[in-house]
Amino acid sequence: MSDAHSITAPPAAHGDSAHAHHDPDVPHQFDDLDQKNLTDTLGMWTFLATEVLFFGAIFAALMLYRSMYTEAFVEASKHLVVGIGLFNTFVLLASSYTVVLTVHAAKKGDNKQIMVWLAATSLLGLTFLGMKVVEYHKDFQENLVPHTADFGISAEVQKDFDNERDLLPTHPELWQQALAASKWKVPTDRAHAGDAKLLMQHAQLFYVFYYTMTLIHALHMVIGLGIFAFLMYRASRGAYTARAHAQIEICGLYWHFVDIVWIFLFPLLYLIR
Amino acid sequence: MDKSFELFPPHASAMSWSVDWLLLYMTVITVFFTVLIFLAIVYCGLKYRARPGHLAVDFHAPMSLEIIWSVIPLLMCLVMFWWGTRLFISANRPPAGAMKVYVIGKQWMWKIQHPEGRKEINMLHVPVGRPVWLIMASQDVIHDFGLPAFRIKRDVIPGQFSEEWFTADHVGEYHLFCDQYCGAQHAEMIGTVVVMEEKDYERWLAGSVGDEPMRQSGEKLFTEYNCLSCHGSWAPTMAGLYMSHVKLSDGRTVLADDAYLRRSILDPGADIVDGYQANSTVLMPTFRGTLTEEQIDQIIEYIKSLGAAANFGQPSYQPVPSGGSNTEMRKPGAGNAPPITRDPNQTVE
Amino acid sequence: MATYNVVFILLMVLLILTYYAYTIDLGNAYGISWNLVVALIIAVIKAAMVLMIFMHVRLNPKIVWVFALSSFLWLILMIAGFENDHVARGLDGTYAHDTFTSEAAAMVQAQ
Amino acid sequence: MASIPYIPSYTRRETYLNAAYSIKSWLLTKDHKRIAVLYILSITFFFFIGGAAAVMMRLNLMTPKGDLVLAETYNKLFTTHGVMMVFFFLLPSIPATLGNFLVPLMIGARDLAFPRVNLLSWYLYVIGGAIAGSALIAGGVDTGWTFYEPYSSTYANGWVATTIVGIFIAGFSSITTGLNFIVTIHKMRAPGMTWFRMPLFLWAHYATGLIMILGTPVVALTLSLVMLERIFHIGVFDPSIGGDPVLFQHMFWFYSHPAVYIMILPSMGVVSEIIACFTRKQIVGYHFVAFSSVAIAVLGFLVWGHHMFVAGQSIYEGMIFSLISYLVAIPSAIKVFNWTATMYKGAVDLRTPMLYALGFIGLFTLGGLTGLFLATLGTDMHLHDTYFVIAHFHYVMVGGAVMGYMGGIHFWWPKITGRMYPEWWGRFAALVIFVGFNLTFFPQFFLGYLGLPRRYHAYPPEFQVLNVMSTAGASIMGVGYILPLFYLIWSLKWGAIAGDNPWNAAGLEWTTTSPPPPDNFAKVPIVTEEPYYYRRLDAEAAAHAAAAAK
Repeated sequence: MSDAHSITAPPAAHGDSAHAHHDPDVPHQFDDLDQKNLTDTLGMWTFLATEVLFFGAIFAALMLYRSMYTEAFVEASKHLVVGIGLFNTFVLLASSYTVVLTVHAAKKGDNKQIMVWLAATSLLGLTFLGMKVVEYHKDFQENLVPHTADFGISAEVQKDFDNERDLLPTHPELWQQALAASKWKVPTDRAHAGDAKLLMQHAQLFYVFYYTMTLIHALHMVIGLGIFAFLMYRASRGAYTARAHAQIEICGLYWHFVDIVWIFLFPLLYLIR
Repeated sequence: MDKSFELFPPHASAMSWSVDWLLLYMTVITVFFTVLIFLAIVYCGLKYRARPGHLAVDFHAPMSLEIIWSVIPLLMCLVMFWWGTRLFISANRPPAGAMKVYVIGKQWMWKIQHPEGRKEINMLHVPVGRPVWLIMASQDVIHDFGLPAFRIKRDVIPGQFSEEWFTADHVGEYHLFCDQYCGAQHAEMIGTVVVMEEKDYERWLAGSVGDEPMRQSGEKLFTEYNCLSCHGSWAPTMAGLYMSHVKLSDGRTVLADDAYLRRSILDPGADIVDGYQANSTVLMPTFRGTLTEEQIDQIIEYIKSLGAAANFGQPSYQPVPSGGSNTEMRKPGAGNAPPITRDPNQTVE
Repeated sequence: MATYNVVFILLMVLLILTYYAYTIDLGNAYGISWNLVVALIIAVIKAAMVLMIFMHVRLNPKIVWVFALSSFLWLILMIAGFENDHVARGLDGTYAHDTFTSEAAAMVQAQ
Repeated sequence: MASIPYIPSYTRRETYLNAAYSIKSWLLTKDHKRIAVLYILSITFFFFIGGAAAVMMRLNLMTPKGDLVLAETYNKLFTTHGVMMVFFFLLPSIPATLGNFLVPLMIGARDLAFPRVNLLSWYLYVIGGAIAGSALIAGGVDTGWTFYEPYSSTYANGWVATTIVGIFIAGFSSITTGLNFIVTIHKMRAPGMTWFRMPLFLWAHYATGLIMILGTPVVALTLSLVMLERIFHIGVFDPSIGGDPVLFQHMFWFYSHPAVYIMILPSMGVVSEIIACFTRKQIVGYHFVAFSSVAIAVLGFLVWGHHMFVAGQSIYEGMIFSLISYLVAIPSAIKVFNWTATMYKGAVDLRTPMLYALGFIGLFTLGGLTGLFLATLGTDMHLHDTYFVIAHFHYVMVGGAVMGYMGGIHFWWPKITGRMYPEWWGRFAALVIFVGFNLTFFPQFFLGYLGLPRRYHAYPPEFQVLNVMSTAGASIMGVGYILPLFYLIWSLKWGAIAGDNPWNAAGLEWTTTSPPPPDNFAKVPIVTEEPYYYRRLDAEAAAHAAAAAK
């Protein structure tokens, strides 16, 4: 605010200027601390509304495709490790809890506790990301990757398929071999070339969603961790008082939101059947 | 199809009239309200213009007035909705026994196949009075099969079928437009709907073409299949091609004799002229099944008539530079990658 | 403080419940898997608890309630729009993913 | 007004302009007024880039063969025009300039709720504009501003991904602006400024803010999915692995239809202010006009499907969207009728802003009504993707949004700069723009009805007459838009000193000095009456005159 203040000397003629308070916690555009706090909270909620729609858009797309290609999505989702997802959900919920404790400490203006709980939160966040990396590594080893995921359909058959995409309906035998070799649990009556091809492609579609959504979510977590590092730095300078600690609460809201996103991601990606 | 300026598109089906009646109803409403508002503005602007001693008077429109000018437009709109929706549904329900015609959209041409097996490009021949049901798919991007004379259009989407149907009731030639932006030559993806008498249609299906000199009917085919849109501008010209030595992309040099011409028409991928890519979308489609043997000979005759190579011996032509022609297209080696390929190092970024 | 502990424990319970609901097959109805429905219901309950207690919506003035909920309402509108189109396209046959590969591939090949 | 003699006071007041002169004091300012000025400069720049592209297109379309530019150049031109005008001019046009300047002034606040965020939004806008602009100019993009799949992701040449990055960043500038408005209007109102004492300008901006925060993230995500598909070829919309291109259109229009209300609603707010001032009256049906803004914002979110009637969307969904589209037409009708009724028994003074406002009403009426043609299933299947759409859209956007922007700039010019613009030139330019505009776009209704598809670089010869008319109009309109550029700059130095309230207008922004001081108000204003108290102002003016006469 400093240079703002430097250019806001009121015309002397008009006597009292409404911004003349000198409370360091209150920027010049606000009248008092309550107005500032409520405004900041409302601002964060408005931002979260934006975030809801940001994630919501891709959720909507996922739901749509899921209802289009249920079978393929179920198959594809079976290849993910529910255990890791479960563990990560637990970790995130726990981190939400520690954030709550942080805010609780902030209410008392106890910068030490704030730092402790923020550290705990960051640790949990890092655990989550670490597990995610492990999981990605495993997925890549199993070749659960868009555009290359073949589910054991041999490379030659793939090539034939690419070359003779259009001949597909007329060359079912190619795909009979493919099915014989593949991990797909395709009911025999549906063991038809077109279906196998569709299943494979739609499964790849599922992995597009899996990576896009988890990566966007992970990105939000990284940002959150950055914010927490900043908060810890400020707390170490004893910046927060029982009176002024809105910053902590607001960043807490953000972290809770990231948590909520995962609460929905987990069943929609890992628990499809 | 060079028409003089006109203010109404031709009416070629019953649907075109019923759409225009609805348009008329809405136009009347539009004009009425627009004129009303303009007159009101002008009247108030003059009568109540600011002048010394004239003071404005505050007033509130009575609730009744507010309700009136909300409800009346609403009612008019509901009529439009009911009317328009009925039209749209009927335009989406092909009658039983309509003749199926398959359409494939491809950058940048319409490939059309008739149930009897006759194929055509950028032309749609239909009999008058018989409902035609178009089953459409796209090979690459979204196109749109628009028929202004029949007041219908429908996007053609890759990975899905689209349908539309119409019953032509006037013999004639009408525009066929691609209405959905589909890339560089979007504006070239236009063609003609030819509505014929039933018997002419039968003759056309049979592929017979009167008794005129082969060269002449070959020329007709050459224009009918839009060959000039490429071979007139960026693709190899036909002039002086016959009996010249053509250098091919794989290094071979072949003599452009009848056999070569025939092979190039039926299997364009076989001998790619030097400097053209085999995998590019703009590669000429095969005309196997599209042209009858008879017609192929006619086209070859036409090409012959364009003159034999002046300079025997050395390899012949390069693509003609096409100046400001609107059919300009990325030439091989012009730095521009061919538009269709998923090769990552193709995109400029 | 006590509330927070209780809520956290409840969240853990719900988490286990989520997994349990996944392990048993609840079957389908009208093409909708009951597992999905149950999983989503549990997720909504979890989210609501985090929203209301952890994020203190409960204690905030009405305007915050409105902001917190309106966005979800918008999201539901969007999903409804997309899904409705998908279902309706199935009904009125403007929608042909399944038939495409066979018939259209034949068309494409025929060219 | 003219009837009031203005005695300029030569005592140097501190204003937001003369508070500091260093470059830093501008580039790091947190003063909403300075940020508004920065925005005005930058959007003007992008406006003329987009305009230049439009002129090139119109010139090319003078001949059926389109002899001026190559097909690909033409496609890049209309993409440049669309992207620049939509994302970098129309979206921020009124909210980020007049809105930024006036929202705090009108509610009697010292600044927006989050001045830093406000500055950030300008930087996001400029960075996004620089990226997209450089991509469009260096490499060019030929997808059209709609980026339809799968063309944009797989088949298009050019710098699609770069452009999308630019739009993505600029999108967040739009979000932050909307966020600031909503929170500010909720929390920063001066004592006594109840919701129904707010000028309609604020209602309009509140509604706009709603759309900005709830819509923009969707398009941001959608476009980044396109970018992913283009760069890494992992496609959510890629038909070759079962993706649905129609879903892209759903997601795109879920934002991009409400986006046109982001463009038109603030303009409606501006028009309400101008009409009230130059008829010296309260707006008739204040509550109806206020609520219709919110109604448009909410209903506007439920009509996106009317862009897709023939695009593979289901018939039933089409029917639903068609019906709701009519519903959203009603609030617009209410506004138009109320504005017109306001002129009745008023004291109509045809100053430049009023000319623009009246132009807005007339052209918006025509534009809105022709929108019904496209919301009707039966007629849309003929008019969809033809020049009719172009004509309708430009009647609403240029005839509506831009007219409102120009009117607003003239109306508040004295408040922003402290100088008057030259009135005669103002009226002349307004007239030129009106004539040129109609000559440009009215023929396109017929072109569309005749079936000429949009985005055609060449066309069958029978369409030439109308196209030439349109091109002629475009050149006239171009002149009309360059005139203000010159006389407004001229007025900065030689314009008459405006005084605090040259129009003797109602509203808090006119109670402070002009240009306003850095903190807007010497003391927190206290609001005690409804907006548009012109009757009182005129009575006082009359009393003044009488006293002066004695």
